[in-house]
Amino acid sequence: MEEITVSIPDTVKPKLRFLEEVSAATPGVSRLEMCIQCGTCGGSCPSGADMDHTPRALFAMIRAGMRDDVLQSNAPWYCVSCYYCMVRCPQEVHVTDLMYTLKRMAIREGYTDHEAAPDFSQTFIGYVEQYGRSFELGLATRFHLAHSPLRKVGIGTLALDMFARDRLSFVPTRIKGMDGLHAILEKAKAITRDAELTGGTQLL
Amino acid sequence: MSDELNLENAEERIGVYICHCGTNIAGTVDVAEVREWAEKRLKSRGVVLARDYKFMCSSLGQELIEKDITENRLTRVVVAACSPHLHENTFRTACKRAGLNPYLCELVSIREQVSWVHTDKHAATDKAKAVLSGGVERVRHHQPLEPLRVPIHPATLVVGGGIAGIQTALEIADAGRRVYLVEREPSIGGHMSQFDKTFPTLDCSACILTPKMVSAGMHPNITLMTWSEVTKVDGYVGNFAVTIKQKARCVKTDLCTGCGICQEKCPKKVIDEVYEAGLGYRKAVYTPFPQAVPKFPVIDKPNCTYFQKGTCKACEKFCPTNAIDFNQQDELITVEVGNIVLATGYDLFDARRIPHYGYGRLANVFTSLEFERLTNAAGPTNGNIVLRDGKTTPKVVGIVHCVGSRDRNYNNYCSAICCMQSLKFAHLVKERTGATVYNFYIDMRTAAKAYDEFYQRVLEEGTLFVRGRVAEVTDAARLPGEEGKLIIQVEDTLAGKQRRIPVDMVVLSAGLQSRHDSKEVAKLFGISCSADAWFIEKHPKLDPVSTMTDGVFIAGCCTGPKDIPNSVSQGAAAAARVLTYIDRGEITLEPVRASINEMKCSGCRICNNLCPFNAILFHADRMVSEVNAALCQGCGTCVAACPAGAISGTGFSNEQIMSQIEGLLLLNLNGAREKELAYA
Amino acid sequence: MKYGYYPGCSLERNAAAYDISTRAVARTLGFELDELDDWNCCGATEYIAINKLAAYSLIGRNLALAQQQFHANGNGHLAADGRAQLIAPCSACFLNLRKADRYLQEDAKLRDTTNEALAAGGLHYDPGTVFVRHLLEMIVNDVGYDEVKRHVTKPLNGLRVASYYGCLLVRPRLGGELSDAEYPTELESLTKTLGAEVVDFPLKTHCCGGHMTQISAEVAYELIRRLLQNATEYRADVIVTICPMCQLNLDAYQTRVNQHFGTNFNLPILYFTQLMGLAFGLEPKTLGFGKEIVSAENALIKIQRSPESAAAPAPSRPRKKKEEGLPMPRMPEDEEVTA
Amino acid sequence: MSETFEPVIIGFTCNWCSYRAADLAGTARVKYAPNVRLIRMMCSGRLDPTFVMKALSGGADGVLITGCHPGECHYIEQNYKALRRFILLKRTLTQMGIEPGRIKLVWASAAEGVKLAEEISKMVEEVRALGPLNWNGHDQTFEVFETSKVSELEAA
Repeated sequence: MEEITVSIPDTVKPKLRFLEEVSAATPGVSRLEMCIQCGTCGGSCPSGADMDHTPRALFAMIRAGMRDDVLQSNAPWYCVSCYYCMVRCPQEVHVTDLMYTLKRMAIREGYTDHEAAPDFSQTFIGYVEQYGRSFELGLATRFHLAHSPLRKVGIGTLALDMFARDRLSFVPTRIKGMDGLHAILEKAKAITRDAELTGGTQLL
Repeated sequence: MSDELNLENAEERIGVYICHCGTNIAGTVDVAEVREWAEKRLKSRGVVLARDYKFMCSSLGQELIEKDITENRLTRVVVAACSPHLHENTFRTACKRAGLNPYLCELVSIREQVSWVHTDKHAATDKAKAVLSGGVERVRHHQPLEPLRVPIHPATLVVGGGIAGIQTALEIADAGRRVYLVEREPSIGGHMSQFDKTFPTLDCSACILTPKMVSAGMHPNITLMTWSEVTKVDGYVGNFAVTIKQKARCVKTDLCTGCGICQEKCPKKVIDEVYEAGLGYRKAVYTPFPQAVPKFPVIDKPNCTYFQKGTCKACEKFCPTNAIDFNQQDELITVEVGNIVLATGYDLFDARRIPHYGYGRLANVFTSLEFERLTNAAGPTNGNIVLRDGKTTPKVVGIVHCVGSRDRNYNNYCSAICCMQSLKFAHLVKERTGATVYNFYIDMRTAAKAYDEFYQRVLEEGTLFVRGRVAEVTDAARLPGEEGKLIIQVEDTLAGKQRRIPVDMVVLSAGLQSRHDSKEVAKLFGISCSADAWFIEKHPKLDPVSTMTDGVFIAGCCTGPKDIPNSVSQGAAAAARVLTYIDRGEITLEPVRASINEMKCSGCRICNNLCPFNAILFHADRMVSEVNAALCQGCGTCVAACPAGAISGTGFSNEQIMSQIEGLLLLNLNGAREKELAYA
Repeated sequence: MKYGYYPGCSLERNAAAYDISTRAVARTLGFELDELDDWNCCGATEYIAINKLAAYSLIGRNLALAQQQFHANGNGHLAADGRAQLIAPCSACFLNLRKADRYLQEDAKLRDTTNEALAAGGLHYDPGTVFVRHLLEMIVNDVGYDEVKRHVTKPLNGLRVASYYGCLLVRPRLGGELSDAEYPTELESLTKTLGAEVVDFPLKTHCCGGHMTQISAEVAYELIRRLLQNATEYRADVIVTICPMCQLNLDAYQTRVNQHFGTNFNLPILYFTQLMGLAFGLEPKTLGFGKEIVSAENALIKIQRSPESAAAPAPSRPRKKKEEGLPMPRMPEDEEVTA
Repeated sequence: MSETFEPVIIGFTCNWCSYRAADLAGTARVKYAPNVRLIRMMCSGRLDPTFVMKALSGGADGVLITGCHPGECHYIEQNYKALRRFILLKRTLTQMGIEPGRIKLVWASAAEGVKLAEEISKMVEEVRALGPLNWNGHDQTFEVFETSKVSELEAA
């Protein structure tokens, strides 16, 4: 087994421990510190077999302060938001919500440049921020052009089937209150940026 | 009484003692300042001396008080130290030794409620002063009291005929005292009678239990009342009157020889949900198992063809001694006892509540109790471990720990016995079928004599252990080799990988739960339940078989999950407590009781219905109510409710509490001393 | 009865069949759906992965609009406890709205900053004023099986239906969901009420793959395959869904799953409202039939082929009752009265 | 004023649960605001509304009443009686013009030391926000209340 050298962050850095940081950035009450490492989450996960570390293992690594390894993990990006882990967890840890937190931290700290998933999310919200509604055709084309041009053909036939049944549109719908929404989202992002600068973990 | 009202002139001589408790108190509270303040400010309140001392509870500290009582003629004592729950008795006894009535001593807490919970020295010192002054005001209204004495009836009621109840009954009966042993089912024996082997010794459960059951059944001092339930409890410690409903057996026990012909001839087969855990059948007239004590069967009326349809009577026709009596009626029997021991046991967690484990949906998922019956030589399969089809021997068996335990969605606690029980199952499967066995666990808990050794043995036998809580059990095959199997999906947390393990049989080690009706039972006997509905001990560590209700004891699993050795120990411990009471012949009770001043009582009867212990009697002839001091537990609800102020409580009178409030408010927190000055 | 209605982006186009059939069913059952004016996307499962506050503000805008439109002037949308009721047929929208409302209540800091952002758009939301409900839960609990049954004119006799719930309606438990997080039974009871035959479907709350079809297709294909295989093993004629994402993944990717694994699944994936409409005697065309990629033709023929055989009751699910062997544990549904 | 105002709160605790919870908070060294002074009673059912009046008129800014959780009363069900009295009392006080936030009922079992400590600190802040209780504005009402009680005592 590979030797892991772990520094103990609470003596090295006076800042928040990684565990507390992750917990604070999760909406509601995460109960992360209550994990008893039983593996119910990893066992229940539909894509658990594909993850490099199961959620349980991630939580242990978070406790050990292994920031790099945690934020590099592919596990949050394999999360399909099925919430099995969350309802089955005997300690009521908000596993799924914690996965979202780890995604945000990984993106913010630049751990995800090679990943497709964050880009998908970015593309998705790009349309939302532009039109106020999602736009499936644009999303699929733009995302797949960037990531897997080879698969475009397959997706193409699928898109054709969808067009034939009037299930895809060529133009996105734009909401009327786009200006207001834009202002709201800009404000939210500004608050987030401030929090980043001032270390307001709870807002991130 | 007039003395009580004329406080200002009363010549009380109060001694105040402030404990340092090493640095426990003195580290946060300025003890010297409190002493000086008490000396000066509380002089007008009757304080003649104040002292502080390193450890008041030490023998030297106690001697200091004793000396002052004799030399300085103290009439009241206030000790500011730790919680009264710790040392109230210590200081009362010290007063008593010096000839002062022990109830004229008041202990106020400046450790648990001041020095240990506050950090600001100034605020803590001020609060200590306030608390002390509250104690001084209160002690002025204390009255000399004598403890109550109550005689103890020498008979005992034991409720529940499992191993804990049997043990209790035998211990008391062997000591020559009468015991009424009441059991809801037709036979005593409890859950232990359902097991095949007991861990870690693998003794045959029946072999060690049956002799005890027989002794209990034949003991001249034990009155066995099976197929019976307690319906009413009157009275109080030493003098309970308990009403027991003896359900109609429809079998004349004086004629029945227990030959079993009626069971043989009865045409009605019923799934036995109790003794066979739903895995086997019994007849409508039955004894739950061959070694049942007593040996007499009962007729299960809701399932009996005669009772439901009016014809059949096969049992009656074939009974060689004419012992069947369809006309028997339920009987109410009242017994008088001095003490009661509850040993009502546990229910198994209902595994159907976790649908993703498949119990009830997937045929070859079994509960632990079902599995006990499968392995039992007297069980439905004669001890053959087979699948639900009744014939196929499993090749791979998965045993799931912590089903319904250690889970905030169900029961938060550890059920204590499941690890060992699962190890036992693993051993039995290996021994009898040679099958591959998996144990799925979160933590192995084998902390008792020879338990971990048993774990070692099962490891050595080749049982496979997977550290991970099972996520789900499914029959939806996904991979080759899974078809027709049950698949256990789990994260092997030590390997850090998700695994799918195909098995033929799944055994769910379901947790232990309080009896479904334990809350009603607790209410019936006047004791309390925890949030999980286990009965609450008087003290979880130091008094585990007593309850807050004098004369009612608890033993075995009704107080929480435990194994057989612990249940037996508790049964014996409860018996010892009961025998101590009986031997002493009487019991002394804290004189914290309510009493009614007849002159003031208007006879409105408001208090009558408030009392949960029925301690208040109404005398219709004189139109006044009266409190039975032995029944009264001293809660004081009636005192607070009496519109005429006719009820007063010793130890918690209106005067005592009102004065304490005044004392507590002597000092304000924000530095405003007007109040104190005005008072002084 | 009148409810606020939040269709969500999917129902605008790719799940139009869901929207059309929902409105049709509402007309038959006599409840009114009042669409939320100028609603925006809920952010799906994506926005929260990028920026928490922006995600909550995006959802918050919808909640604030709903508060304005339905709570401030009530008019028939209010629940017994005074909350404005907003119906979302899409499970993801439902969960996002419900969850945001819940966490905004729990987390004061999040509430204050979200409102700070909303104020930039002239809006404000008071958590707890909007009661977000899923269409299925509303129909089952407010309309009720009896009322549904009253409108059934063409029972779906003989149609074997696998009820598929997916994830986001039943999990996580934030209050007010269906009966169970893993084995809910509402959809089965409803399809039984419509006269269809209920198929045991152990994977009914397993995941359809969600956005994995886009990100890591092979992971998704495997998840879809499991569902299709399980439903096929239980001889289902159709899978009925309550969520546009589930429908899309199982329907549109079925061919690709077949290509990938060399299987030949052919299971039409329908919305429960489409089945309701059929049972109410509405024309398939008015219920969005024809929009599915895997054709529902066979299923339709199967129902019509046994037209007025309504007299013959649908065969009840065979209990695994064995004369020999050991008895099975008693289950709650054993006592259940067949509808 | 509000910055320096330290409220005084009288707490009535049940001997079996909340007083033990306070003990436990001590044993566990849980810190809480020093503004609450506790009185031990055998049961929350002992709470005579007069005690609350007495405390509020005597200088307390708030009153905390604690008892066993419903269903866990040592005296079986007397805490329900405390609950009923509490509701009535709160109504009476409100009619007298006293903020309902000045009295509070908390269930705390013997194991809930942390909970009790949190509730105490929370209440101190709530009462601090209300400011000092100006009982003089209400004392006439209380006079009537108390004299009736006192007269009875004197009649003895």
